Amino acid sequence: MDVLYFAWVRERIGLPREKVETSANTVMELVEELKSREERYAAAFADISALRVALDQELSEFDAPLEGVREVAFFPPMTGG
Amino acid sequence: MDVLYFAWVRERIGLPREKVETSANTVMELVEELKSREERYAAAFADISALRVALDQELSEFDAPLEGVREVAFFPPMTGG
Amino acid sequence: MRVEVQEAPFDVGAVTSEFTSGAKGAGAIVTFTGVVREADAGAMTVMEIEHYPAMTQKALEQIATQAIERWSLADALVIHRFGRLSPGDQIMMVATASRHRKDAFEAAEFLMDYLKSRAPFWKKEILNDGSADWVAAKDGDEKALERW
Amino acid sequence: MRVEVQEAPFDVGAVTSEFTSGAKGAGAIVTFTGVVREADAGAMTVMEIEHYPAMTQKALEQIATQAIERWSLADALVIHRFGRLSPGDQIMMVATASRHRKDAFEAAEFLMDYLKSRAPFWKKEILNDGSADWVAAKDGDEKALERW
Repeated sequence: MDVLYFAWVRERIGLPREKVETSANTVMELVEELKSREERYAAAFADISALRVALDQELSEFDAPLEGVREVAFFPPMTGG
Repeated sequence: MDVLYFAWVRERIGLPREKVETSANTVMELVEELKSREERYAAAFADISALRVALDQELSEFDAPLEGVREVAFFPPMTGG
Repeated sequence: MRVEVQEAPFDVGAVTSEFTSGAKGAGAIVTFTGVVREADAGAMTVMEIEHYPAMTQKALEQIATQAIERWSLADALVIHRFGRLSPGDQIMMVATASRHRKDAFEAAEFLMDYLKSRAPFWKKEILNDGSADWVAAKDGDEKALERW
Repeated sequence: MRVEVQEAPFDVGAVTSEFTSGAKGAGAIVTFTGVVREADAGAMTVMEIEHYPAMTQKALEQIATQAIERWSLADALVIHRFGRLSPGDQIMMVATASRHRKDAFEAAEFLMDYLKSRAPFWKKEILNDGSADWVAAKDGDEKALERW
């Protein structure tokens, strides 16, 4: 599964994307897995309410299932316009 | 005093402007004077609620005084934009 | 502030470009352009716009000044044509520039609502069959003013 | 419908002109242009805009399609830049065309509200003193969506 990071999430984790082998069933389970890896992940995901997630380029929720999903992206609230 | 007519008021009365000698104190008195002149004036001013008046190029009311006014204009509701 | 009352066409692109680059410090630019549509009933060949020359410029400047003060605009623009126009012709435009988008949108809508009912223009539609009708003011246009 | 996500500047005059003359049957054209302002705190030298390429075009097309359907627009346009911009640079624009002015205004405001909080762009302000800050989303921007 491709996992992408944008804006300060990318900066905190230190890379824009990575391949992740996971058996997580939901976004939240994936987040917990990543947080347990290293301090920089724990820091980036410390406050989930400050983050947004997209599954296969569609905005989604943290309790959404990951089945069939090929690309997960984490980022702060958007600031377009 | 210059009296101006626009749009269908001008068409009904048959001229765009004229000099009027009047001792009318208010717009309404001027309207009554004009109506008593000829049928085309009576027709143009038959329904005052369908008309607007400007005194010296400022929108005004039919009960406004005419003292000091040099130009009175009658026209239907505006349709700009 | 720029207010133009003219018979000639205007170049909406050039005006927008100049207005946008001239509005220093603004973060938000809104433009509205009005285009002559076919009449609702029947095919229109010509729209004739009459106005009250001595009053028009003054009325538009008052409206634009009100908008600038009320929304602290960086700039505002109004162009309105008169004379004979055809369907598809651009009849008028307004532009507003402000720090934030809400002000620019509100000020542009305010200008449009006032232009519709307070600027001394009158439209006449001349149809293909030769008949001609003065466009009637809409109740909604007068009501639109109440929110400001 | 036209949706462009690009690093290069766009010509707001040329885009407005083309959009306006291309919107057949429309009586009302509204454009909004966003310009990079100085940061509220301190002097900004550069604004960096990051985006999510695989998602951006898709998200903008969805938003524009929604606007077209909901307000029966004759046409809609969205241009949004990414990369390094300076104060005074034009960052994005939307345009809407409809029969009546109310729809064109509402649809343009809807597009802006959605772009602010639903299109995958992130802004970073780099100040004169070398410090850099990601622009925080405003509560008001999220609230603005509730009216639609």
